[in-house]
Amino acid sequence: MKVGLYHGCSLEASSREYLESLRAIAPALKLELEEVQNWNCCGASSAHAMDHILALSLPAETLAQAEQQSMKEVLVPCAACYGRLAATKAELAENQTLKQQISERIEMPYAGSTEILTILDILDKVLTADVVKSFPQKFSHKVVCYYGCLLVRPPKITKAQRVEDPLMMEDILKRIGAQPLDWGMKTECCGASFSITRTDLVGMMSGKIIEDAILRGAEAIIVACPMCQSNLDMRRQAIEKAMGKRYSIPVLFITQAIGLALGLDSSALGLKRHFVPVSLLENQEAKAVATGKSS
Amino acid sequence: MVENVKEVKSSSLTETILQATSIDIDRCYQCGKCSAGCPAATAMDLKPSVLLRLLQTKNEKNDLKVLQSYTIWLCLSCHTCVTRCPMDIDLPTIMDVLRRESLQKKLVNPKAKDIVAFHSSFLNTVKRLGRMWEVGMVVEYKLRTGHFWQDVMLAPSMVLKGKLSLLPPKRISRRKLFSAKKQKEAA
Amino acid sequence: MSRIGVFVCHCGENIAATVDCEKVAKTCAKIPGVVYSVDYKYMCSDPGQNLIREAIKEKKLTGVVVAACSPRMHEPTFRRACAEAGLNPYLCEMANIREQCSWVHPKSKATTQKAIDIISTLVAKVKRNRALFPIQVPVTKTALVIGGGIAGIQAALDIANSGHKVVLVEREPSIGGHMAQLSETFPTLDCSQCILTPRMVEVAQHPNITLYSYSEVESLSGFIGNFTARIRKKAKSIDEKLCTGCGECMNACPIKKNPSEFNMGLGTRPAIYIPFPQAIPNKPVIDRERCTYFRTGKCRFCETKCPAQAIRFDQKDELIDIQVGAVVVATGFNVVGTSFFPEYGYGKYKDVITGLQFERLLSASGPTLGELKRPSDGSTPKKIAFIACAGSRDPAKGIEYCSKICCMYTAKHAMLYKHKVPDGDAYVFYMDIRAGGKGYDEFVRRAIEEDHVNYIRGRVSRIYERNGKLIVCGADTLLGAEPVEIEADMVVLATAGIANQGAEELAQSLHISYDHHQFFAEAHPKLRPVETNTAGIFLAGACQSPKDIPDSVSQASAAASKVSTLFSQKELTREPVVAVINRTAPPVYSTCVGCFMCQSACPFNAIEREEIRTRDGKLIKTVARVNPGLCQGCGTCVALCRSKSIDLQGFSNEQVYAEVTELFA
Amino acid sequence: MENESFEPKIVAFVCNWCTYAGADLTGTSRIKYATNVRIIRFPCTGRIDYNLILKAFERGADGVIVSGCHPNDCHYTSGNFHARRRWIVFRGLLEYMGIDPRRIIFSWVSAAEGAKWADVVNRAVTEVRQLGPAKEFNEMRKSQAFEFRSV
Repeated sequence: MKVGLYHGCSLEASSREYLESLRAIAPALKLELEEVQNWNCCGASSAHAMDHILALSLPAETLAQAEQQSMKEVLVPCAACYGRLAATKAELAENQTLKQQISERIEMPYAGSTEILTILDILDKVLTADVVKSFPQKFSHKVVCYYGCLLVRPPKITKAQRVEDPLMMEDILKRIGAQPLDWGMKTECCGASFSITRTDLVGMMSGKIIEDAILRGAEAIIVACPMCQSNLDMRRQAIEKAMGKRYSIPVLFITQAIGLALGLDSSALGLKRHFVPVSLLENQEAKAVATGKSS
Repeated sequence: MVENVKEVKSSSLTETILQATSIDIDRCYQCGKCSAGCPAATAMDLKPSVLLRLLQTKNEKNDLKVLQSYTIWLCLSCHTCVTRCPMDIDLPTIMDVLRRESLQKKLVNPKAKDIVAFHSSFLNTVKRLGRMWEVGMVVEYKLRTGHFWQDVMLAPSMVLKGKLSLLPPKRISRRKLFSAKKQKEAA
Repeated sequence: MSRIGVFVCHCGENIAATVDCEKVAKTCAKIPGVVYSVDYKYMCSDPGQNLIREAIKEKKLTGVVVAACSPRMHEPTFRRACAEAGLNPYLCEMANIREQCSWVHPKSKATTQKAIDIISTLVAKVKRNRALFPIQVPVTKTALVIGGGIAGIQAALDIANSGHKVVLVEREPSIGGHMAQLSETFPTLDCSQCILTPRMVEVAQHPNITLYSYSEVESLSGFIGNFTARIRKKAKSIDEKLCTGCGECMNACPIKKNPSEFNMGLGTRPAIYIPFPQAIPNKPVIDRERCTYFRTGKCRFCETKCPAQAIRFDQKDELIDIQVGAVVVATGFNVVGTSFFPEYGYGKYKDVITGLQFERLLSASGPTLGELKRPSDGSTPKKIAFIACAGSRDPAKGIEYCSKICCMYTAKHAMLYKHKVPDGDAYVFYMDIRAGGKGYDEFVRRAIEEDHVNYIRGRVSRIYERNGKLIVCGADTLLGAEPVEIEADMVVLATAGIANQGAEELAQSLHISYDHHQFFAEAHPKLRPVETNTAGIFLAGACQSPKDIPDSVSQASAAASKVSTLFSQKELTREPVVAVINRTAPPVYSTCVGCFMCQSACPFNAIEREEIRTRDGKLIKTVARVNPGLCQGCGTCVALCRSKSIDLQGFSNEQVYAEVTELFA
Repeated sequence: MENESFEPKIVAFVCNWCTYAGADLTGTSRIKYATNVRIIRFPCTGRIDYNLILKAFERGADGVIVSGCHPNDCHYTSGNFHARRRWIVFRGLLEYMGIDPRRIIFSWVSAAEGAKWADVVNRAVTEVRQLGPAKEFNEMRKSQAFEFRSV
């Protein structure tokens, strides 16, 4: 399956392991990724707070670029980028005058014809039973699936069926042998854009999420959003300060989990880039370490 | 011939919001579900439902309270409130309008200056490069706020893990997208 | 030559505020044929009506147009006034210049002009009105009551006690409805079953009442005084005459773990069952969807155990046609599932239950015999949260209206909880407390002041489970909307009351109106609250809108008294708005060519064939004829008639064409 | 597009049980709408002879609203179905005659839909205003010396 790819800024920098792992698993999933050329930042999470037209222009330009490359579908693995692109597409589809105005601003025709897909949409399509059959091993771990905000909300834009209790990620992970656990923080906010400005708030909000994951006996938290991943992983110090506890549970991108089932090595999946060591991989016996024992 | 049923004091913020977004604040019946579910509520000076109540009064003093509040900068746009709101009131979009108004009228809450600095640094970086470059943005943010020591310990390990790139990405200017904003600011 | 009188009403300020009534009267005086035109403050008042009566006599009026409110409001009033003055009442028409003019437009010349236009079209019409005479029809003095809840029971008993026959049809195997499921009732806390079951017994024993349980009304045809109802008696799979209700069959049934409808899924019942011990009739039915014999063709354990040999596996549904003169619809309500409230986790967490389920947990006849235990582990909840408006007043995901009963039953639930678990904590999350009613507010205050229930004003955002506790995330809007988190053992949702399933289909088969929530519509929201738009069909109880027991009972008695009033007449008079076929002198006899398109279009089978014969019996032609007893006056045949031989009295072609022509004169 | 100040004349043929009652509810609820419409009451939409619509155009109406009970809700069971079926045939005839079918607004308004009635009227006025005055019928009549007879 050939599909357009707009990975955005984070996947080139602070969350580059997400892109690395996506590229690493793509061949096995028969996924051919064609990058959107000359793309720009989607503007999340600042543009909409400051300037409405700018907040629409940035994603519109990228979408217009995808249209010029005649992409029918474009995969947006970053949930924040997905949120901005989908919101822009929805708003411009409703308002023809605004659409015209934005098209003039970006100096490119914009039709709004490209289908915008999340990583879960794509994985659901390509990770078929046939494909999984050829996987060398199973990712047989107890995990919790963390969706955060933008994969499901606002439902008018994401068209999520079960906005309060989504199951798409669980469904995908079951196919590779994982045991997803039910928990209470699937769609709570991690604090996202306050990573730098209000690290203390992020510590508290992300802390609640990690605390619940540990409580349920999860070995890892699986995410599909670079902002969630970096808050839960990189901001562990702030989290531990807020909660007064230490946690060692790793936070994996869903693509990394699939990579592990494919038997790919940790550097190919960028696991070494994590701040919290991912102890699940080589050593299955090391499971216990990950389940929240203080280290 | 068709009478305009809705009459709102034209100067009020409620009217500004109605014009910009066609969201009718008077629909809010103060159930408090937004405040109950807001992940940032504990840090807010005005809880979301209280903020809506202030807007409903269409009173200048209360409008000022809203524009000077810390709350409008603490909204994470997580959309929990609107997803559960029984009246379908799109609070995140209202917050966007309020932030822009607050900036324009120079009423930004002092506690929010870091957040505004972050947004400005972010957008400046995007303006210069078309894309995000964390190092560039963070440097600008630190210059704006004076938080020189924040996350200093994090940076080296980020570089080691390949998460920070010291060189900016290939430059693809997107200045043209910012032009309107510039004009507005100049005006 | 027509002599028309125009009477323009100010309706106090209701019309005069936006319409210049004086100018209207003056302008209308100039319409050709109008000999008298006057405006007056209240035309419906006695002096106002007198004005009309006097004018009819003095000016020798041949027609009257009263320009006032909607004819749906006061047409009978003014037609009566005309009749009193000796003018045929059907020579009086109303021009609706209030509901459809003064109330919907601002004060302006255009509004006044519209009033004048409306009046002139009706003047044009009334000039062509003919004197008509009401039609007399007989009354069948048997009432059909649909639904055997408290409203249906009350209506049936009242009608039966006034000496008339009643047929009571209930869909479920037993009468009793939701009231039978309740534990105790507000505001007096008397036991629901204790006050209800004697009434149920009375129904069963009343000589004037015929009860069809496990039955549904399939269709209704005819009209006031003369309905024919078709009732489907679903196969109970037992011979009711032989069955003694001993219950041996239920003990014998191997399929015992079926969720009990009566216990709202919290208990179980066998496949052959009596819904609850006090059921009326107290004889079981076989649930054919669950019964092993009906599913696999083997079992018949109950048959072998039945000492009366009353089991009938081969029984079929029975269709019964009955003649009735009036119908009381009392089909009740339902509570909504909370699947559209995923944030509250109903269906996912066992200890999040609905109010009706909580009633069953409290009830002495319930699955726990009145002991309060949580469904998940049977422990006693030490901390409980009640959430009001779970589904109500939520246009986004639920229903926009207020379900009316929840404030009161939530207070009752919290109070009963405190009585059962005195050391427990009860929290009520509410938006407003709507406790209008005798002793109602005092009841809520008692819950707060005496039983120390914690009322928190704010809607709950979400509920999730952690360590066997339900975390309830709310906010206290009276404390600046500060977030509140309660670790509850159990949560009770006051789910919205909605129309019963099948309400829409029933309304359609009865030809009564309903609103967009499928609640049945009353004829007038204030003045005709128990009547429907269809004459002879009345409403009682929560099928009209959510209601508590006292309201349901009063409405049922009101409906019953309407039925008794109807039955007190020997004959009914009906509006003469019926179709007629024209007849002319020989040799044409009628322009009707006998195509009988009208016959196939008529929804009431009111069109018959009439053979016109010579004196010696030779057939000249066959034409259509309208049976005025059956014709309801819809006029579909008129629009369809190719030779324009059929016309509708009161809305004749001549009249309506004159109206249209006048409008653009 | 005709000028904005053109006030179209619109006649509404409505049934007594649903739309007439609905229009009464609009009044009871004090919902405002355009004054351009004149309502003529019928027992049922099934009673509405479509020659009446032609008559209205002949006499100078710019638009016609036909409104009754929702499907399945007819007080007389099926009158509104007859009206709808006839409308489908009649529409073809109108087009053939050169009358813009957009001048006829067919809708269902129940006794409970006061707000919807105001909406139907306001929308009809806006749409017909955009179409401009109805000249088709009279022009046709002039050119063909045609007179429509009904009674």
